Amino acid sequence: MRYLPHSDAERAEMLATIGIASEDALFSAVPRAAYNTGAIDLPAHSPEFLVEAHMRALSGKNRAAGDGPFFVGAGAYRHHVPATVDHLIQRSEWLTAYTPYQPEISQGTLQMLFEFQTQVAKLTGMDVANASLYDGSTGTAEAVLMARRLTRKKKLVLSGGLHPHYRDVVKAYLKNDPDLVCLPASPQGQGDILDHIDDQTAAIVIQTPDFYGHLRDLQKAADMAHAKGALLIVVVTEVVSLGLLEAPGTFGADIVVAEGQSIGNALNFGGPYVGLMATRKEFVRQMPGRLCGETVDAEGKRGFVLTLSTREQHIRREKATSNICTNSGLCALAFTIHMSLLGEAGLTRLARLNHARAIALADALAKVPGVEVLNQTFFNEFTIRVGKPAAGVIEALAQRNVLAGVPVSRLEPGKPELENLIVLAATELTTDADIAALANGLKEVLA
Amino acid sequence: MRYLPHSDAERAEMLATIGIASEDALFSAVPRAAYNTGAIDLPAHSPEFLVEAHMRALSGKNRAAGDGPFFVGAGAYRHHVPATVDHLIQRSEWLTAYTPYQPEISQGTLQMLFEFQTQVAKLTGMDVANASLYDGSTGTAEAVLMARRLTRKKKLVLSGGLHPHYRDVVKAYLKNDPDLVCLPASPQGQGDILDHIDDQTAAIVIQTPDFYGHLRDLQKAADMAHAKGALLIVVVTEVVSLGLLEAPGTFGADIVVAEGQSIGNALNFGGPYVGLMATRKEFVRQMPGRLCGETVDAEGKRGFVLTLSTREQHIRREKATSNICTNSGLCALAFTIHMSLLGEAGLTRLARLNHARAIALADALAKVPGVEVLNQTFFNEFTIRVGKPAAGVIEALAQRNVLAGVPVSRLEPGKPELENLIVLAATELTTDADIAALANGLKEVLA
Amino acid sequence: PDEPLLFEIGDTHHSGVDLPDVEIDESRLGGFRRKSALDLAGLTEPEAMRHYVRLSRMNYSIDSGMYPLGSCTMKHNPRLNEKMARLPGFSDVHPLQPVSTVQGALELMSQLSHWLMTLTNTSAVALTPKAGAHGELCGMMAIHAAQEARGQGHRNVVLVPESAHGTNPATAAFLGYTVKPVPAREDGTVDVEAVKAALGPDVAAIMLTNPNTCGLFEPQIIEIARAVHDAGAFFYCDGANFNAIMGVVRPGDLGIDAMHINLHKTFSTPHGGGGPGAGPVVLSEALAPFAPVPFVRKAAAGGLEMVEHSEGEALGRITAFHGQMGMYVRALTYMLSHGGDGLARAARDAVLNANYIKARLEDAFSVSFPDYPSMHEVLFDDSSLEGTGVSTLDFAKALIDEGYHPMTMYFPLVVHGAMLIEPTESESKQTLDAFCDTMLALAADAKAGDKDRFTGAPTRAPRRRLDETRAARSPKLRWQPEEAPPAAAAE
Amino acid sequence: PDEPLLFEIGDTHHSGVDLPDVEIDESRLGGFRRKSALDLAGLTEPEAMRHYVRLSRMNYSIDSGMYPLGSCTMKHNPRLNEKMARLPGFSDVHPLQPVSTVQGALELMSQLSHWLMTLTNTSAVALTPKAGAHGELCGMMAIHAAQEARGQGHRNVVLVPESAHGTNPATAAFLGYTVKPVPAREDGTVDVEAVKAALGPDVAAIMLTNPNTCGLFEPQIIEIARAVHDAGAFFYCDGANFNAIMGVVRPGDLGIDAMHINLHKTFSTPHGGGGPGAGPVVLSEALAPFAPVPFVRKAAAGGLEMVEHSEGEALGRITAFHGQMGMYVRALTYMLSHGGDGLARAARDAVLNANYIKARLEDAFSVSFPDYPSMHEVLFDDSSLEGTGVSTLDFAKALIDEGYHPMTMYFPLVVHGAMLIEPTESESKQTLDAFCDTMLALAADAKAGDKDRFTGAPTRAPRRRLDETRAARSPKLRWQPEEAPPAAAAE
Repeated sequence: MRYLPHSDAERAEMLATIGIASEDALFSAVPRAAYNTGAIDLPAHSPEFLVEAHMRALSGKNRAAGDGPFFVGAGAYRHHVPATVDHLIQRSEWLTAYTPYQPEISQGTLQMLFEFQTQVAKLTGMDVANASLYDGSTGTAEAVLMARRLTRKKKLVLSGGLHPHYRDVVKAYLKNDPDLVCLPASPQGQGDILDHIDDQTAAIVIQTPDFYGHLRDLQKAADMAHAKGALLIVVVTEVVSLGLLEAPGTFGADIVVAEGQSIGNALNFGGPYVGLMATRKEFVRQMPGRLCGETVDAEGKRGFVLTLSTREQHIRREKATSNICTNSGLCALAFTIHMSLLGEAGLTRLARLNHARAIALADALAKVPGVEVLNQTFFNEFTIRVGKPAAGVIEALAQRNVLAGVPVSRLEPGKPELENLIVLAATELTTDADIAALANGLKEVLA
Repeated sequence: MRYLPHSDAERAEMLATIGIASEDALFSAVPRAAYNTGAIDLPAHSPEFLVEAHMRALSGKNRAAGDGPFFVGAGAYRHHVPATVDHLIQRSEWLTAYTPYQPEISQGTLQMLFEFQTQVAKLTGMDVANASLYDGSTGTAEAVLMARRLTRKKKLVLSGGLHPHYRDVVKAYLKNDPDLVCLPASPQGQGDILDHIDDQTAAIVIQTPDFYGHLRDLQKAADMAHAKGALLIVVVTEVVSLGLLEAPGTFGADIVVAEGQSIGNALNFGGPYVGLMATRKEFVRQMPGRLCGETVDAEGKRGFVLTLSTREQHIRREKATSNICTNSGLCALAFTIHMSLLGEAGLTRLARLNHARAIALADALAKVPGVEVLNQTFFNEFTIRVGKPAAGVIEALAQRNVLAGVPVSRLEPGKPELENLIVLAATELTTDADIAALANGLKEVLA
Repeated sequence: PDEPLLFEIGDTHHSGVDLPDVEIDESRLGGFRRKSALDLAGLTEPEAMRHYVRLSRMNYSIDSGMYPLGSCTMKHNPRLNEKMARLPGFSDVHPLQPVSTVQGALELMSQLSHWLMTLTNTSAVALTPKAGAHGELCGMMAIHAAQEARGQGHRNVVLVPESAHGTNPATAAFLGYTVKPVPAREDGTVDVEAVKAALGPDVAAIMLTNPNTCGLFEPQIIEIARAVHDAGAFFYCDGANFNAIMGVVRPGDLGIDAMHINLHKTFSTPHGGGGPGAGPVVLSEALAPFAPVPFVRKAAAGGLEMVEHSEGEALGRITAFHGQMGMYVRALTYMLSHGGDGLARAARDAVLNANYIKARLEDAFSVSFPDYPSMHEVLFDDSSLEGTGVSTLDFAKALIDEGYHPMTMYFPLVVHGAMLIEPTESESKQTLDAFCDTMLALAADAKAGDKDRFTGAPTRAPRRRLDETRAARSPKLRWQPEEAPPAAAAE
Repeated sequence: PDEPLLFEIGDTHHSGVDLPDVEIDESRLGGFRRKSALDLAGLTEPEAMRHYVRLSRMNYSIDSGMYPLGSCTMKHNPRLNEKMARLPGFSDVHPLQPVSTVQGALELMSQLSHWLMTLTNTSAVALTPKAGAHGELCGMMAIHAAQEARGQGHRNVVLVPESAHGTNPATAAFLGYTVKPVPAREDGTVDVEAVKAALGPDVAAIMLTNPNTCGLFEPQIIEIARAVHDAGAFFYCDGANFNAIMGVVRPGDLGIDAMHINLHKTFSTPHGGGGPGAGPVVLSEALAPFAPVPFVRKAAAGGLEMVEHSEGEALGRITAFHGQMGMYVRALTYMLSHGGDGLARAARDAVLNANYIKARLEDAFSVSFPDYPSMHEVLFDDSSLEGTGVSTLDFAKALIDEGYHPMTMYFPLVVHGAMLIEPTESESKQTLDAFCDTMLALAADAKAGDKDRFTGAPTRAPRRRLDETRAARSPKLRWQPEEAPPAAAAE
């Protein structure tokens, strides 16, 4: 077996050194009834080329995004990732390294995390960022719990523009806590959250661009929240938007959570992704997750370490700020490298290009009979209303090899007012031919 | 431009340091008529995602071997290469290193070459091997020139079983030298070369398995050649065969040349491949190409260097054994890693599996009406005669998505006796379904 | 040589991408166009390549050496898995594409679930947890939901042995449970009587690791499970150490109700410098109805469908989308490569390796719990270093100078100066011998009084010991440009 | 730490592949089944991974640092090129598949040819040469064929300047030509009068490098070409230094007849520790009919076809199959990325960088030929080291300790103790400055008499200086097991 270095002769030698006659003796503590020495009802080991054939066959049953026109977004976005990024993250010293608890031999990972934290802080306009969370959705749940710790208040208000999955994750984390107020879906971008802020409120959660693509006014929200002693938590699912839109920190956000997948990471059918979290300096000791900090070594040389770990489970156990341990280190690396390649100049251009492609898409779809574009404002994603239930329209377009976006009903089932809505995204990879294929397809399907 | 680190401001600073006002001054030696400062009639620079789209479109116009039944061999073979191999050769320190002329910082490449030389020597049953040549065909040309230097005789006899391309390369290298005797094609494996050995003969060149798949008797050839003071040069185009067939060195070969592509290297539409060359210890100073040797450093530690370079062009210039400089270092690395993964146990199994698949193929085709299998002996490749011109049969099968082998007429045009012959190969990747598809296809096409 | 920070190499004008500079009409931006500077440094491609290659060379990694890191299962990461995860049909697929266009992905999830359930003899598996700790959260949420459904939502205590990973009490507390410790016996195992004594009508569950963090298989585990169930509680098993028993012992046969499986430990998805991981949770029949969404099931119309919304009492959704698909691909590739026979062989080799190290080191180091064979890791305490002036930390740092990653130190907390060594099945006898030789030589040096080489270690790493106190006292968590020197005072 | 040889780690029973052990019937082997032992050591996958990762870490590489290696053009290797070369439509395609199934490959070759001909203003291109020296062979074979066709097959002399790469005279001699040297002028360039004097009815061709190996553009090149043609000879140009002028000067405009282009230098296909390269040869109208097969042309029936057999007087075939497809993909990807504008910019930056280094170092080092601006590389001799006891070699080895690959040493042969520095366009100003600072500091140290740090260098590399004499005196070219110690003599 190609991954197992021992020959049988070596195994026998080792048993002799241990002083036992058979491996079975090593399992003597296992209750006999539960100890299996026979065959398992699973296939036997297999040559690499047969495993590869099996996996290729499975892969071949999926329609890859690149196989045709593609407009699916809603929290995960198809961007071009430079080949350099994926090459570098596969380097042994990045891919097969452990968590950098031994800083003397982990300076590569640690310095990268320090760069990552700096990039995230700059992007969001916040003081500090952590070294990553799992993804944007769990990050949002962590953020509301952090807000409760900071404010020692309970009430949480989630905007109707928050990604429905994110809302559902918060609900699950809070076990249907009655202090959690989830506002109804707001596909027109209507902002009613301000009415719900009161003295009991720990935090309000606003996503911008929101799930339906609308840009939300953070300034007013921040002012209102702060006036009542509540925190403003801002969620961003398309981090490329920060290349064109004002940073949440500029408006006074207290915690910013973002899904970082768009930079450096493939769609991967939903994961692994990378959660970004940034906050004010004074809140850092209530932040969940790892933090990398600068220090010096015994010779006075600059170096980096994981720090403030008294917030973490491996030190504080049941008093930790979160139970998170393994995070998204390699995805954060991909993010950092891609962001380094972009720089301000590249990210700005990328964001403008995305916006321009979305405008082209919106303008083209607005001309299709039976299609109404709901958005006045958007970045690279918006919502349309069509004359039929969206799920069927999407399926019919998929049969034409056009992946036309997400029917809102898939995430919000059983809500007739949302049934005919489709959320669509464009990116730098969206071509004019793609747009024409969608417009033509929609014409046919809606006819 | 993403590969060019200077900003315009930096360029200006550098010009100032140089003390000139414009870059044009750096090109003052260029005749003005030939100095272009304007646009070139070529496309402008392009984003990575557009370049990628362009290349994917071209790639998509080729039928990859893995896209269906595939039996093409004739000097290049489709084998499974473990993912580890391709991963490792892309590591920066292998991929982007220079020729190891500075041994202190090139011990990785040098030790690998020493391992490669050892593997090649063992495989071929010879004393020593060099650090690679371009491929098997140019290696064959180098070998005959080496034989002339060693024997100080002129006449060379090439077997009718030698790969026609290899024969053509030797002819070109020798500029149609009248002392070069190329025996007529011998698709039945008939061995007539022994009749051509005389006292003027520098070397005879025999390929086994030969171009038509037959296994040739090296012992008799070696004995005859040596009796006349000639050398036996053995050519192997399918190096996997050495896992099952006796090593040429055992029979007394003087120089062994092989195409090493089968181990570690993809088909790549013909290149890059890797030429192997091995010989007797006493012939080493007439061998072309680089050699890596063991030595010690100033502290007595074992280390490796390029050695015997007085044979080479960068030292000896017009007195060198060859003009070769850049060779196939990275392909040799791929070979070495794959061979290390195989080891004797793996190579033996691989060779047996190839042979077994070829037997299954031959037995299935022998049952197809109108197909005659010419070979009594073969390793993983053999020749069939069909009732129609082979080129049309191959094309008709290609339309059915079966790549059925190589029509001999493609390499030997204008020879009616070869017109209906097809050379086919099977490897470990050949499935029963592939064989059935070919047999059925042949039945239809030949009907 | 030191590598500067990217902000010290690049600037806002450099970029390693070429993109057209399109003009945009701001009318759709509603006045929210960015006015503040991004101030993000960029690097051209050659600069970025060299920067991240050079940085990487300051890291230790599995591919460059052994990680005898107890409880972390740092095994070989096959590159076939990486290659498969990058097939466009897996990597370039969106989680919200129509289900009809992702049948291969659903099939893969279904196959992975089958392997996990077969290896554990359980009834369901929740694939979505993003890592081990997230799996714990998921399992405990399912237990909470099940207790609620039984009308036992008031049970607010979770039993956790002292030797547990920190994530166990942290998870329980995160969900609002009170953590009640269970003491260990002298021999390093959990006493069924102690568990029985701690159980009561307020106990929702026990969280127990098996094999435990001392590297021992809990001999009374079946009795413990029975006691827990008899008391109306559930048995959550921390599966971090599943590598010791996969293919050999099925946790379902021991009576566990929920267990997360770290795909990035047991099934070799790479650790990546701290993630991403994946922590699917297998569930007993009793807990299966409470699994989170989404999950895959056969569709009535043929093919597979994905259930994305909870019905009834299930716990809902614990992450957006469908979990760590990239890790599923790697783990299934790994499983298919090994096969059932190979997984069992791997577990046995992992255990063999740990016991071989134990046998070779036991004269020079103090085995904490010698009564049982070790499973896949062996625990030493620092009593053999007593009087040498060398601490566990010093000893571990000296290992760095010898070319090894240190073992796990000071964990588990139940012994003094713990050194927990887990070789995994990936290490050859040659490597194990070299490691043991080094350990013995270091032990001899420590006893010989050569204290400085330990307290001063490491000296051959990219850095000497780092000042962690300073880092925590005035945290510097992001790069800031050097402040300009104050202008000279005007005359 | 030292890494053993694979033969010292593995053995014939270990293997890193899983393959079924099929029984075979020997009837088709004609008695040639292997009886001798292969004796090939195998490694399991984790062992192989670690072995070749560890070995690699003993190499210098572009990705880890600058290569100021004159005449070698060690520039950045974009990973996009590697990714594209691995698309199955390029990598998993057999050279002898029906031409109808490889139209994309033919199109790619056709596009690459177009770029090369446009950049050089030539009429044809032979893609198949496997490397630069093979390109020289190809070009000189074409010249030979053309001379034969003219009835001038007796011309048996080739003129080669003393500063030429070794491959030039070696190639000419390999083909049976007599090599006649052409002296250089004091200023480092070739004198048209000297060429004229050497030309005669026996001269088949001149082989000349431009920009030449002293880093200078030959100012009289057009006159030289005219003289060569007037004498009935051909002008072969060594294109190793094309990086200095691509997009700026078209060699066809200078009168060259044939020139190879090192795709692994100018167009960035990676050097790979010594290859593979690719050396397509562009040909003038006069030589185009003598190009080797195969080549691609438009088919009468539409699409592209491949001409695989020579007609008339062409030189035939210089390699099996169609050449270095893998390199074609990389080079075309690189060209498309840069575009025509980017290639010219790259050439200009390469020249700028060399002249910047020259400007920064000229006070401390002796510029050999100061009369002309340097092109993409700058040549120093060792007169500035005179009296220091430090040789060019010592100086270069000291650079290793500072983290740099040495410059090219002792080449070209026309100056004493040559140091030839070529930064390429890939290096940033920051890197160039750091390199120049290091060079200046070393020069100061040499002059200050700190001889030992040079003669003893390197001390920080994986090895100290190696004993090359010993290696050559009794060559040890393969591994052999240590001989068993002789048995003790019987009493």
